[in-house]
Amino acid sequence: GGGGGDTASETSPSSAAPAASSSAPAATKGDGTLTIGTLLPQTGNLAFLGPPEFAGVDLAIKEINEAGGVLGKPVAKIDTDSGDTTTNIASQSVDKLLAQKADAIIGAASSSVSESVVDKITGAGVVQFSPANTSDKFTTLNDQGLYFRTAPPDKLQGRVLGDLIVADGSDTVAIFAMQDSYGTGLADQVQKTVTDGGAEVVERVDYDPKAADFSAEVTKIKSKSPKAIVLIGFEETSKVIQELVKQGLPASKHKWYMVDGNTSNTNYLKMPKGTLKGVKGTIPGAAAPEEFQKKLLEVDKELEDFSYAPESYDAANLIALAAEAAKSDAGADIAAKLAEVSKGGEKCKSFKECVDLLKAGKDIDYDGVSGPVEFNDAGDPAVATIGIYEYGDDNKYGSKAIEYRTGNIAG
Amino acid sequence: MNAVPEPAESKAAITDRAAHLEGAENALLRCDELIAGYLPGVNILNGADLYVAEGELIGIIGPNGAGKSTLLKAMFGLVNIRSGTVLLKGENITNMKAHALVSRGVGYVPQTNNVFPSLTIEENLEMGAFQVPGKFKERFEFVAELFPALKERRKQRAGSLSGGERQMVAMARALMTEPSVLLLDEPSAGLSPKLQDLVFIQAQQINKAGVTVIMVEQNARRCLQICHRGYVLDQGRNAYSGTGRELANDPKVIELYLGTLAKA
Amino acid sequence: MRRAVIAFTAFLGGLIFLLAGPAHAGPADCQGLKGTLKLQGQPVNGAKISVTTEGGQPVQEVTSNAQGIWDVQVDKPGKYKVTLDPGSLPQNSQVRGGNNVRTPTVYEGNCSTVLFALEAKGAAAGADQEATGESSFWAQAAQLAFEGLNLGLIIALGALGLSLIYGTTGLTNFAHGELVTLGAVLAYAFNVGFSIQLIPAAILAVVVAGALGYGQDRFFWGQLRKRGTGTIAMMIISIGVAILLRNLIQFFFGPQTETFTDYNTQAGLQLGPISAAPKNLWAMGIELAVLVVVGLALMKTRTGKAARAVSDNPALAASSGINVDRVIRIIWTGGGAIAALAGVMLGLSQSLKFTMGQDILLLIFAGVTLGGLGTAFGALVGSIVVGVFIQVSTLWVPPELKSVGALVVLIVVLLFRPQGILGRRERIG
Amino acid sequence: MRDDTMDETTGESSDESKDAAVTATRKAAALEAFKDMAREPGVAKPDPILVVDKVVRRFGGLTAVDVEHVEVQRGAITALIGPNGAGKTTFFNQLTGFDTADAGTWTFNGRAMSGVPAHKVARAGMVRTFQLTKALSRLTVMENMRLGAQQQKGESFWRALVPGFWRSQEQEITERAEELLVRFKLDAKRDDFAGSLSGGQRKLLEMARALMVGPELVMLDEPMAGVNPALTQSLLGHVKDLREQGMTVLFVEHDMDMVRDISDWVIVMAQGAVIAEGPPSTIMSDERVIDAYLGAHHDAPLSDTELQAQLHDAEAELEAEIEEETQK
Amino acid sequence: MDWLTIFTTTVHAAIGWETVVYGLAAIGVNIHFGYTGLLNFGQAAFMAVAGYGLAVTVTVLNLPFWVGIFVGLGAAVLLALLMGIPTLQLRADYLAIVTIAAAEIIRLIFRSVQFKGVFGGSDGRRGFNGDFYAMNPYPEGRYGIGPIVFDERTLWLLTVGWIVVLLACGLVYLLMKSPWGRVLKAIREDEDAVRALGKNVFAYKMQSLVLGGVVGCFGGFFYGLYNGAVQPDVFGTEMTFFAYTIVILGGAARVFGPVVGAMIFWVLFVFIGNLLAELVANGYIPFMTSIQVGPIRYALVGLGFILLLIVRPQGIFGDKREIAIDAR
Ligand SMILES: Nc1ncnc2c1ncn2[C@@H]1O[C@H](COP(=O)(O)OP(=O)(O)OP(=O)(O)O)[C@@H](O)[C@H]1O
Ligand SMILES: Nc1ncnc2c1ncn2[C@@H]1O[C@H](COP(=O)(O)OP(=O)(O)OP(=O)(O)O)[C@@H](O)[C@H]1O
Ligand SMILES: CC(C)C[C@H](N)C(=O)O
Ligand SMILES: [Mg+2]
Ligand SMILES: [Mg+2]
Repeated sequence: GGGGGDTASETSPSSAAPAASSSAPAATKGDGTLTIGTLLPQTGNLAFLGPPEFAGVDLAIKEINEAGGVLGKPVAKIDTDSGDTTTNIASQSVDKLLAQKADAIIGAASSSVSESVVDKITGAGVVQFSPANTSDKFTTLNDQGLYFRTAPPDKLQGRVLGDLIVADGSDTVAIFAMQDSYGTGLADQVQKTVTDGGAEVVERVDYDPKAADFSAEVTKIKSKSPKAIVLIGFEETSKVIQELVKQGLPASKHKWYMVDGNTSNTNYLKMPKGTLKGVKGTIPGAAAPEEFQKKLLEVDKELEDFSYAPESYDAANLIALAAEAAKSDAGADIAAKLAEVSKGGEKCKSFKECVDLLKAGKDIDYDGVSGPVEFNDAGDPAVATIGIYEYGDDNKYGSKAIEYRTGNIAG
Repeated sequence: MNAVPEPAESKAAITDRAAHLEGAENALLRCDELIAGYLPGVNILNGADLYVAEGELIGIIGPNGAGKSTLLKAMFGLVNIRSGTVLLKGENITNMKAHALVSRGVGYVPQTNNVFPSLTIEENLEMGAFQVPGKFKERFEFVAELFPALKERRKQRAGSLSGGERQMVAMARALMTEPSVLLLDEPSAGLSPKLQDLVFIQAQQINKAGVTVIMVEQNARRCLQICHRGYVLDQGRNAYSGTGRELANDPKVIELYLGTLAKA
Repeated sequence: MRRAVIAFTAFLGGLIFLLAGPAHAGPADCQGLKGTLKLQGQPVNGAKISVTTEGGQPVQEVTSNAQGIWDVQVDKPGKYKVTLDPGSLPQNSQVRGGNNVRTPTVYEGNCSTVLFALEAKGAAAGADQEATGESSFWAQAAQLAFEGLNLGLIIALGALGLSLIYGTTGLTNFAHGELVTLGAVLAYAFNVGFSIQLIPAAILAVVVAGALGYGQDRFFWGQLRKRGTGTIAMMIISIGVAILLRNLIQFFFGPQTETFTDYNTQAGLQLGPISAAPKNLWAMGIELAVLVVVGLALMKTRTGKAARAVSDNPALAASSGINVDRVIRIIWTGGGAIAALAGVMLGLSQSLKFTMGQDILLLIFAGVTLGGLGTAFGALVGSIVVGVFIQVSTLWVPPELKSVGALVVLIVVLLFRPQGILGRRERIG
Repeated sequence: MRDDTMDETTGESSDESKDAAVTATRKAAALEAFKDMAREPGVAKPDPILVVDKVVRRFGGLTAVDVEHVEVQRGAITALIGPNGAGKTTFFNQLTGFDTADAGTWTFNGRAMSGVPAHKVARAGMVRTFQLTKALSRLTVMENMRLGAQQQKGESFWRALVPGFWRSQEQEITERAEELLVRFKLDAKRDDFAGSLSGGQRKLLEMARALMVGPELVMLDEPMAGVNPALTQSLLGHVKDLREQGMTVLFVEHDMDMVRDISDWVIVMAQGAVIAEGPPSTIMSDERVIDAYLGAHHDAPLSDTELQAQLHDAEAELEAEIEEETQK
Repeated sequence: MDWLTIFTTTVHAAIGWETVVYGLAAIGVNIHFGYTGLLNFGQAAFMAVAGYGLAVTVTVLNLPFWVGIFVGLGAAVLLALLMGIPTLQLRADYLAIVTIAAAEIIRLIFRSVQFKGVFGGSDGRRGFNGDFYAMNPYPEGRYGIGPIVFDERTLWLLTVGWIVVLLACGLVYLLMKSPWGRVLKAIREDEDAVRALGKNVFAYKMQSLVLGGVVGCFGGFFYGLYNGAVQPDVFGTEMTFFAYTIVILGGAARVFGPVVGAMIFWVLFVFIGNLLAELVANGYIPFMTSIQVGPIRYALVGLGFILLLIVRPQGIFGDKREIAIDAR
């Protein structure tokens, strides 16, 4: 538990117990089969980003098993739905995964959802590995060393986005942020960078993603007539856009910026041509090799968005490698090795390549599709890349970013 | 359940079902051995018989809870009949829906909940004439004459009326259609003596005009005075039947049902 | 207008800069601060900029080049202080907002951009802004009132259907929200799946939804009524129906947000202080027409009165010769159709999602209750009050709490008029 | 019969002769009190339990109640009669706190009662029944009855938790209720839900339940409408018993036989106002009362001959009508 | 097909924390709605204020666990008073909408940015259950029979949870058998009649609201303790709806109705979900993807409830006769 001073310290001994003891009792010891559970959005307002994430994990596991599995056995996978914050599907899914003795859980995508289950998962001595959580909160979270992520904290994305806005010359900015730990956290970062850079945030609206409509929110922004409008949210952004256009704040007159949660190739297709023309969006992740996207399409041929597919793929690979390195499929053992396999050693780029090195007794440094993935002490990537994408006339962004910015999370 | 009171010296007592049904062949409306009830497994009517010839005025009396209202409701399709038959002009109308009976010329005034509270008096009466909207104006004038209070208050919602005023509305509503058979469940209850008179006279008048009337009353003596024949219902079956006068003077009936308070 | 032009040129400028940028903007070759100075779209040459560390130690002084660009490389990441010398600016120009000092942070291997927005002196920005601020309050209020009306009318359609069904059958139908969704999704299916233009698609959807409403009563609710299921049990069953329908819709429609292909993201017209998309105006017209027509039909027509009679006392209605089942079926058909229309309108003015009906159900209930249970015009009035309140209250409360305002009003109104705005008191005794 | 009020009066009521004697005294006392009283609306009573002043209740344009002054004598049976819509029920509603009067004051036992909430009115000893009955449908008849009893220990939250506190009292209450149920011919329905009673049975339950309260003044709104005559008769005996036990009864009724039989005093209302007062015999021959309320047969039910005559008239009328129609 | 998992998760659900949480919520609803007839659709709010009361006290104010419990209880009582004073005068259907509205207001305030510092916005609060598990007497390990095992934490929560559930049932049993409970049931049927019998209806309704709220608030505690977190959106109207469904499933106004209802509810829920997931995962339902399992599961659960209620409209323990009586 994060929380305040002394309670947190009182919490840790008791709740840390299962984690610490996980190498002792039978159940958490590991049963020889690495079981990976996924807790990713099949429903809810992030569901449109579920497919690439599932595809990433599926592809990785397919490759791992083709390469002979982990500890000599094929990796087992259990898919569950994370829903969104408005349901407690995630909690039930976790119960189910724990009951089925998952050793590591990949997910959730939404930071808020992850936050709601992290105590439960880590309390049970299981690794939680999110491919998409970008909220800064997880950096400081008390997770007994069991929480990891391949997605970079929003410190970086916020910095890049803020700088982009300032560089584009907008001195008045409105921020429209979904009200949850991701949305408000990212908005805070953007606001800070933008203000430091010399522009003014003239209006900031933290909205309820479940709101029936956003006319009042947009009216608020309209009265300030900002040069740039930052849209931070998930799927509901398309509703916001409609309202912006309706109330006379189109992208052609005000610069719109989007983020990883709503930069999508599927959500805005029906809008009139050119509605999103010139809109820029940021998505964490380095340029993925084209061949990787091809492989993903083999797994799921309907993929349109690829956000967080590389991160998911890397997450599964890293877990498998850590299990190999630890020679155990128990959660705590995997967690103990994760940082090690991510950095400092012989570089390798795929599970097969890495596992061969491991088997040869070498220390490895897995460099993933999403970037170099080097875990710091908090289980966050230390360095990461943010891609800046731009929408074209067809309301889609190209698969290539117009720019990638790499930076240290710590600054 | 207690047994039906011993029919001993009463000559009105029904000892022989066949005898009672004498003359029932040409009845306009006829119920045979009705068994009906509300709750599963509990029968309220236990084989009630009744017949009415065309143009007759029939009175039904009996203690509280005897099943009088249930009998009317069963005939009118508002309570499920579990066995037995109801015939109207030879047609089997057992368990037929109420609205279908209305179109066959049957009218009914319930004992309780007999107005539409959120409708105005006028609308209540309009509902009474639902199947014959063309006649509304004419019939409205007619009932307005009977109960002048209603015309004054035509725009008042029935839900805010006094008990007696409701009763008037209920009665008037049933008179909107000019039915050929009229079932009245305690039409005089709650009315002032003056209006009670009116109700009884009206029942007779309507009957004289050719309408067959079946009337349940606790104002039993008055009822027996005007009716051609009467039934005494007890515990869901007919205990006595006979002409109004016979019943009114039958010592057993007096003792058990009529009492001596209102001396004839 | 001028502002917009400026913004636009700035935007173009930015674009050129960016397009030129990427080729060399590799992360490694930049660690420092940079910026571009522009006045009304024109680059400002020769402006002096000095960079110091946070502690005040001078790092470098530069002047902007012909493109207005300046650039300072630093050795160490960290916070810096950037000062623009106002004296070096072209005459008659100044830094907007007056502050000519910035304190950006430089991160390892990255360049941070610093912005000094310039404006012509004597633009009398202050006074100007205040004036617009004032008028913008009323402009905002007007816009919000319009939005409120727009929302309120949709709620009213939903409320009308709900209140009709509640009125005649006593059923508090928690699945009504799903009937709304269903209408929208059906129209979507016709519109997108069969590529039918939205207007005929909507008409088809309303007709189909009406038929489904009929079927629902015929094969489901009617049967339950026949078996004597109590109203409370039916209410709970309706919760089950809501869950069933909602998830079936999700199964077929998917969990995402969608929009119709026609009239999508329509640009607004400026009507005085209000900007409204033409589709909103049409929708509101249709909604109002339907509401008034149905309301009058209930008051004036025989079937309408029969519906009220059935709601009061079904047994007595039957005794009066009303075919109760038929009336209820008509109401279900109409209620389903009206709910579907509400869904189409909601989808048109916002967007479609499988939870869209569920999300406004509470508002629908609030509208019905506020107006007075079971009265058609009450539903209309109540819903509009709810809609307008939700939107207009955002002038004072944060938009995320906008429903709170409306719900508080609901509670307060019911405290003083426990029977709702148009409802009537019951008689005791 | 064991009632709260009983202990004060007769103690054991098994002694019949004593009972009869007491009956005589009470009735005589009541009659004595009324003997020389003026027959005018609002007349002062020697020992009023209820005194009402200037009570007005309007519904929109309609003045439903406008009572200048009225008093109800303690220990007597007073009937309140009047045409339908005269305002009798509305008047009851005002007095018992179920509706708020637009104006007026009234005292019960000398205690001001205007504005007092309904339950406090009942606790003060003034209990009413409803014309349109209010059976507690999904409670059994017995539970309905038990609910009427006052000062139940087990009705407070904390004591309810310990059955020991209220067991014995419950026992007593049940006994009392059983006796009343026998009287009201509802004993066979003891364990049935009140919602399954017939119209008349509900009336009976309504009254019996009110008596469980053991009130000082019981206000019955048409208690016998819909109750079968034989039972009515036996219940009248019971009501008279109540008077003997010191209870005051105020009742609304349209059944003149009953009014004549049991009431000591009659108050007549019309169009919201009290228009006449007096003993039953005088009242029933009062012109105004006959006009407004009783109609043709005020004294006795129609005899057969009268009936025939009436019928004849009606027939003639009808024939004339038919003729008229055919002529048209 | 992993039948074992399906079986064990289902059994877990039957006695698991969800059953405890929803069972308690439903016992509260049963007191409100089943016994008193109060259509309180804001039960989730009671759970929310309790959960947040505990969470905020512990995490924000840094006070001990027990203080948190008392703050939570106090908050529930306070909420009942606040919600009750204006709403208990309203007719049942109006009460329903007002309580839904009140619950939504509370949820929206909990999730608002304005009060993020206190309530944590839409992410809620975490990390307050340490003291609870510190009291755990069970040594570390796994407990259970065969495949049905719990770790010591869950076992501890369930032990306390079920004790509270049983205590609540005992309380309800004692109260509803007593005259106090009789008054509640009478209020459910007709308030005016109860008022006429001298009971302070408002006071009883308030007691019922407080009691049901307090029982329900324990559901909020256990939710927070098990999940280690409280979030505003969990306490939405859906939670209240589920509680009502549970009450009806088990049989309204029955002591064990809510508990058995909760078991059925969760068994159905978990069983359908897991069975379906397994079927899809093993390719038995080729036209469905695992992504579609979620909605179909809910749809089937909805269907299950509908069927159960059609087959047994009175619920498991309900009395068919009671249902047949038209309460309208
Ligand atoms: N809530 C109300 N709104 C409007 N009018 C009302 C209301 N309550 C009563 N009235 C009117 O006030 C008058 C008096 O009604 P009240 O019920 O007191 O009559 P009553 O003397 O009891 O008649 P009855 O003998 O028929 O029961 C009636 O005309 C009635 O229509
Ligand atoms: N809705 C109902 N549900 C269950 N039982 C009922 C219902 N209505 C009446 N009963 C039962 O049926 C029996 C007969 O009732 P009914 O109303 O027919 O009596 P009644 O002869 O009309 O009496 P009354 O003169 O009092 O009106 C009663 O004992 C009553 O308990
Ligand atoms: C999938 C992502 C859009 C999730 C988001 N970055 C979050 O942390 O909530
Ligand atoms: Mg009857
Ligand atoms: Mg009256």
